[in-house]
Amino acid sequence: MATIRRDNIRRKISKWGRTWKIYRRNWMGVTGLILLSTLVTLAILGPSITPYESHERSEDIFQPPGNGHLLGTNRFGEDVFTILLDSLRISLLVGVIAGSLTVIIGTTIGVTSAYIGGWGDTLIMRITDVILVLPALPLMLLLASLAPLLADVGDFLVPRWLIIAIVYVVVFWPVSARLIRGQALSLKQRAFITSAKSAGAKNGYIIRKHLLPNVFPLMLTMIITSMRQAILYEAFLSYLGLGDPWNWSLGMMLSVAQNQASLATGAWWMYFPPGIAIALTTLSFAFIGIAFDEIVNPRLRKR
Amino acid sequence: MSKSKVPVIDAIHVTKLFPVMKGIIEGLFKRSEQQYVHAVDDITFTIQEGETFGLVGESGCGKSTTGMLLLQLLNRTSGTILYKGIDVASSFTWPGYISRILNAHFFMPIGYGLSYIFRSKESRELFTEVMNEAIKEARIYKENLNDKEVLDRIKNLRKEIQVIFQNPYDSLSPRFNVMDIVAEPLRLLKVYPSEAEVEARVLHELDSVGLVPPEDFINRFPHELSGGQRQRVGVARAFTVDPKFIVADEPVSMLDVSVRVGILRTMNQLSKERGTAFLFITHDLALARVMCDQIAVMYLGRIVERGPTEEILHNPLHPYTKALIAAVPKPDPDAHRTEDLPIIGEVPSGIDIAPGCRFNPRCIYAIEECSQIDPQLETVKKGYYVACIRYKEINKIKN
Amino acid sequence: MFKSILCISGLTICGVTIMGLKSYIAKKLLFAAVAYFVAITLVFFLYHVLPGNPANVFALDPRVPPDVREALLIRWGLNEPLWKQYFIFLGNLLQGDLGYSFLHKKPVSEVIGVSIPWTLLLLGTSFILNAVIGILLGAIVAWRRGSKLDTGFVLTYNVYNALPLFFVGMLFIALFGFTARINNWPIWFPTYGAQTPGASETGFFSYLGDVLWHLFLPLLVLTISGVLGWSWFMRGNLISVLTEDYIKTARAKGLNENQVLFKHAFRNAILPVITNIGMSIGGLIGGAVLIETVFSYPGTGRMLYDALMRRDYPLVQGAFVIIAGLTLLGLLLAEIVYGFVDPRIRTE
Amino acid sequence: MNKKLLTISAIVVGFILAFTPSLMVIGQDPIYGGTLNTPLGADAHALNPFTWGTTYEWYVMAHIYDSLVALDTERQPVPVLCSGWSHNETYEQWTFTLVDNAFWHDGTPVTIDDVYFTYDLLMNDDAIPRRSWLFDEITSLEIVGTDQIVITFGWGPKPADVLFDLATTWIVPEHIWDTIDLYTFANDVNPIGSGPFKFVEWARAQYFRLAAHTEYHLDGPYIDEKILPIISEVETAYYALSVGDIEVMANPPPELEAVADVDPNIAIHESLQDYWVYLGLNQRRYPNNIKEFRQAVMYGINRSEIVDIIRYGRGEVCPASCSLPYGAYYNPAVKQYDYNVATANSMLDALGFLDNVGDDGIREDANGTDLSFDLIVSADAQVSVDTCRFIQEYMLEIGIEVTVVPLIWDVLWQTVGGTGSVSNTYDYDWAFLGWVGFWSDFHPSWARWLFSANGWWGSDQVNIPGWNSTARWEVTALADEILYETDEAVIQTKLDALQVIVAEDLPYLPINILGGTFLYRTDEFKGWVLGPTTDPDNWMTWLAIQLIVAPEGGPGYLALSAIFTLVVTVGLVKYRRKKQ
Repeated sequence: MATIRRDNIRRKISKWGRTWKIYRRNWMGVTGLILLSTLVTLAILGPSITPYESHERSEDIFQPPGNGHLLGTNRFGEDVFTILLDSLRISLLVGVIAGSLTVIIGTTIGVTSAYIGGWGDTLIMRITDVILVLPALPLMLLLASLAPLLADVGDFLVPRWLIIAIVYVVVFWPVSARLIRGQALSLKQRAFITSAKSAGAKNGYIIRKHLLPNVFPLMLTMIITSMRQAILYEAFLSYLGLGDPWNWSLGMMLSVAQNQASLATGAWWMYFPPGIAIALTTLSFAFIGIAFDEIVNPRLRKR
Repeated sequence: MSKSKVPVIDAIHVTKLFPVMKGIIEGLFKRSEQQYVHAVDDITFTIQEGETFGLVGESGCGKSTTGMLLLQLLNRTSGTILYKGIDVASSFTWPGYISRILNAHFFMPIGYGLSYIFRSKESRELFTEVMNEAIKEARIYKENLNDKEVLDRIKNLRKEIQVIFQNPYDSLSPRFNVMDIVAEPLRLLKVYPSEAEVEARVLHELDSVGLVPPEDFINRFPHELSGGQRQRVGVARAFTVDPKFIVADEPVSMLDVSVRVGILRTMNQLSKERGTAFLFITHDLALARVMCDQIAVMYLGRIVERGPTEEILHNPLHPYTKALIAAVPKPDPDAHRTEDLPIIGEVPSGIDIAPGCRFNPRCIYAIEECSQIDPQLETVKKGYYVACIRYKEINKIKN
Repeated sequence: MFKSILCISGLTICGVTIMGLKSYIAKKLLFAAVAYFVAITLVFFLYHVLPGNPANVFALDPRVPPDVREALLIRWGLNEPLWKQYFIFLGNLLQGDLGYSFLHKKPVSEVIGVSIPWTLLLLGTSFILNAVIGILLGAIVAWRRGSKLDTGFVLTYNVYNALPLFFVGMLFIALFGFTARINNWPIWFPTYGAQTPGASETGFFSYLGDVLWHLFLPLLVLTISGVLGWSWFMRGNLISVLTEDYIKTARAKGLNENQVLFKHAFRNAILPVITNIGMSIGGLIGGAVLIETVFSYPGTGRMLYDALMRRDYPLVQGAFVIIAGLTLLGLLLAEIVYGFVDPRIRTE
Repeated sequence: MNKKLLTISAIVVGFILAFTPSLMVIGQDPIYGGTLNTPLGADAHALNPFTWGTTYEWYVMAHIYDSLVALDTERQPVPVLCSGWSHNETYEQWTFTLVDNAFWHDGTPVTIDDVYFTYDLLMNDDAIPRRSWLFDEITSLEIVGTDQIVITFGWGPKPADVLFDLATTWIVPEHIWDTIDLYTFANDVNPIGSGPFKFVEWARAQYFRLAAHTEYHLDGPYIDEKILPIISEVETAYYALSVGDIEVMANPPPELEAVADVDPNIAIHESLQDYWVYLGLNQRRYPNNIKEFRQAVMYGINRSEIVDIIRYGRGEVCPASCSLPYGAYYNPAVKQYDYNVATANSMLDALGFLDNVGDDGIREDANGTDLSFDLIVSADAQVSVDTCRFIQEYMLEIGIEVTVVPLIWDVLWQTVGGTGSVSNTYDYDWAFLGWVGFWSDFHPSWARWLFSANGWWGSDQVNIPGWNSTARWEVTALADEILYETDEAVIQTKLDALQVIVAEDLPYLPINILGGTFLYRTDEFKGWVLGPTTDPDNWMTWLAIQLIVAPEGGPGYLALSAIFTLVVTVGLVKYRRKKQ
């Protein structure tokens, strides 16, 4: 039977290969992927590609780009490019943590809800309804304004950016829970689930083997959307003064640039790098999302 | 078709009611009794070993529900389903046991205590009696719960009853390849200890349903197969665990006519080889004629006529069966339909069922009595039953 | 017509009932009421249970000496047990009393009453423009699928939405408020406030013009993103509707493209857009908080933000109660409209 | 207890100075008329003189209300609503004479009854948040004749204390305030005062409009109207300034100064504030209670770099004696702690704090514990967080590990013991706090407020917990003596001595004195002309504003939109024709 095994693997690879083939045809998807991988690489390599430390001050204060500083310096003489890489890392972290956590929690709740049905389902769906109808940003403001109080729990200091990520999860999990529940419900009606049941499958098996693999593409698209949104919301909260005062993030950079009236002073290198970085990050996520959408939803494909 | 007289399935007075869901507002403001959908209402039939039993009727008459009930995928409301003479439908479960224990040792004593305060001595004695009964019931229940044989029977039930679905596009998981799909019951039920045996069995099964060479198919995904091939995979999957009984829920109705025959032939052949009994659910009388030894005609959750296929199709006694047969288009262009369909209107709702005979609002033979008397299945001759008070008059049968 | 019918299909059985319009609306009202109740309970307990609760914060106010604190706590009822405060809060709410703002020395409803017309003006105008332009634009780009227009639209949508709203706002201020004026461009717009001081005394039309002139930039920023969002959604819907079989049927019947688009596709594609109204209102209000702050616009969103920053909890509560109410109201109206338009939604 | 209020008010007032335009122009005659626009950073909430909360409210109300006296350029008291005052030899009895030509904005004359009413209210109601400690000490209040009020104290407070506090106490009209509940009175519809400006309109969250009070008893303001638009974004405010929508802008971000410098129409005015920020070491904890350790830390902080970089050169390094160097009582001969890593390191070495364990660069104390401290700071102010970041770096250089913990103000204030009644008070190592001042530049009583164990800020209760060396009691004795001393020379001697002790013992580690900046348009706004009670660094200066009348003409949007419509229509018509 060894032949079958090998064959199996080959087929599996070719399935991914086919997906990649469809993906590759979409110029947006390719652009997005290239952009994102560049940004992620930059964020990860961060300190090693700039000659400066993130809080290293120099004599050149408030210098425009050039003269050894790729994106100039701020009023402390810190290298803006170095700060940008730091910020990129935190922003991507917020995006990745908040985005994936939202969808993972949403999926768990959505699938559970669809599966248990009955009163439990009704209750969970009512809860999501309530959170969904509340305006997101004001709710986030409300929760984030409590962040400094939450951050100082005992001796352990939770980083504020993590709290922002958590606030995002709290506010946005119902979105994915709803979508996933809808998908899971329609899957539950499908005959192959009944078929598995009649073959003696337990609930855990059905969820693991049948429901989750089938909601996975939807999850993936949602994670991408969610990450993109989380990065933007982090910027919103930072702009409104509820960001992490201690760690640079893209939103914080913008907020600081703005408090220092960088546009009016002509210090564009304080203002545009974080702005463009946010734009590129979210844009790459959006592009990847569109490409994925076309794979998951073949009707959207161009014919 | 073997004619041994061992019943595989005995369905006795099986009923399934679905409560009609009400909106919150209706529930709050409109006082009304809980309504039910009579999906399956008091049906009785027997399927012998190796026999193909057809369930015929319009869509919505409760055929598929019956199938689900036999598969234990739905719990019946009342009645008994015996599998080889053992009632596995009322499977003893821990929740059932716990609720009984609670009843006997918690709620009953509370009631007893209350009766002590408010009621007479007589009622107390009565209560003691009832309570003792409940405790006894719980004890019996517990014994059964530990009965190895019953437990094993329930465990093995899955191995012995399988299903083939109507829609081959829906019944195969899109993320499994053929190997995984067909092997799933084997793996779940742990039929074979080793994976190699599982794979060998799958290959064998694919071969026997006509997917040759099987090695070409095992790594394909459902969307890479044609409709007929998919349904063959479905058949293979149902037969892998050597079931004694298969529910085939309209297995070919979604397929092209050209591939139907092949699949039906395969099914027939396999069931003959292995002595598998079938519950063949269909709306197509022609199919039923080809496949079934016995058929039962269902209307709104009731069996209205049951008997050997040929007899029923040649000489239907019930007006509904007559209507069904009359509705079948004849392939002969000269055979003009001389009369209109002997039926009035559409299938009504299963909630508000007309009193008396269920069919009477649509029956052209209906008389006053029909809306008063609910007809039971009467024996016409051995193995032939019909539920109509006027069948003799209509069919001019003399005693 | 809406008699209960039963549908038993395939393997699964589901009781499908189509409710009467009245009970549909009643149901939606009930849900909105419950959601609202939960929302206000949430905001109440959020601030009363967590360490930042008003009694605490009030007690910590460095400007209040301890002996005075006691007296003031009693004055605002903050010394009562929590459940009692909650019921007082609920009772007052039922009477339309949102509480009393420590900071403004006024009933919260009065404070919000001043800011809410501006927010309604901004949100309302933006909402109408979003809906009308968004749906039309979405239809056009979906119709011209794959054309340069479509690609341009997809790009614009993604690029605009990739930028944080406040960043766009700041750029607009720099461009249309500052650069335009410095360079004597024919048209420039004010970048703060909602009216020129004293403009209300200059006559109705002149005042109206002034207000609209001040409204323009915040409205523009908010509306571009709204329009793009709506048309994005509409485009997606229309594209999937256009691939449905009945569109092919309609074409096969020989209907011309306009008839296909407007009689068949458009009407079906617009239905989900209507249900999306509720969500879009929530987003719009979120955008308004940002925009009102960027443009120093005197709306409720900015007031909520101010109150949060100054920890005026009754006002935060009040503003949130109002904002959540607005969102819910929008959602409710959308659902009722949807119930009218499409009876299928009324299935249970 | 209520003395806290005064000190806090003083702090707030000090803070307000940052928002106050103070410019001077020389050799120009005032031109009357015109409108002045100057932005507020945020909206006010209520215009209640007894319960106000933010500087914005204070700023608006200061236009509307007057007090009996004010402080002039030299920070000497001058009469405003009174024509003069006198006191007996023991300072226990004070007599103020009201002017006879002052009117409330509604036309009624200001009477001595109004003054009595206001002071009586403040005397009897302890719960008024905006209330000076002085009113606790008044034993009786008495009207003499038609225009005199006699205030009697239980003891004799110094003139500076009395007059400073009366200068911050606004007089309110009895006929408005006698019937209302002053806690819930927002007073925002039509506040009636006797100040130089009348309230005209308050469009919530948009602007204030104030008009000159034509009946003003002193020389009225030169301008007709003052508009305070509320602009929350600094950038927007700067744009407004550069296009001439507003004429003055207070405390722009430092980067803007360079830009403004280039603009020929915008000038910069800078001033020093009379308060400083400091680093507080909780002396209840080891090793913060060691004098040499504090000195070493002080040597290790590059304070001039903090001023140069974080404060962008505004303000200056605060002397270790915590006395303002431009004040009358400054002793220049005290020890200064110029940045010196070598000294700091050698001092720490001498204390036995060496990096014995591991090679992490962090010193250990006698118990072998790392010298590692949490530095709490208000997260609300980015500047403070930045400063702490710098301190963290400096400390690392001398082998001390500092972790910065940004907290919201409420929690910070609670932790450093500001509220005095919370259980976890003093649970901190180091704290970075802002704005402490107390008129150390012009009155000797500052020393008592800051350092005496009996003073409030300096008491163990609030700010220097655990300061328990002999130095403390010497300082307390000196400060308390100064309070009752009349001889200026003796006061100076004692203050000099006090400053030496403080500089040596370092109860606080003062970092820097803050500076204020104003940008103003030179083409429309020419600065201040000093009125009888004004001075450039005094918040009373808007009395006398000379303004070149702003160019006439509204926004002109109607004409513009007409042109726009015309262009578009013509374009469309042409386009259509072309198409056809």
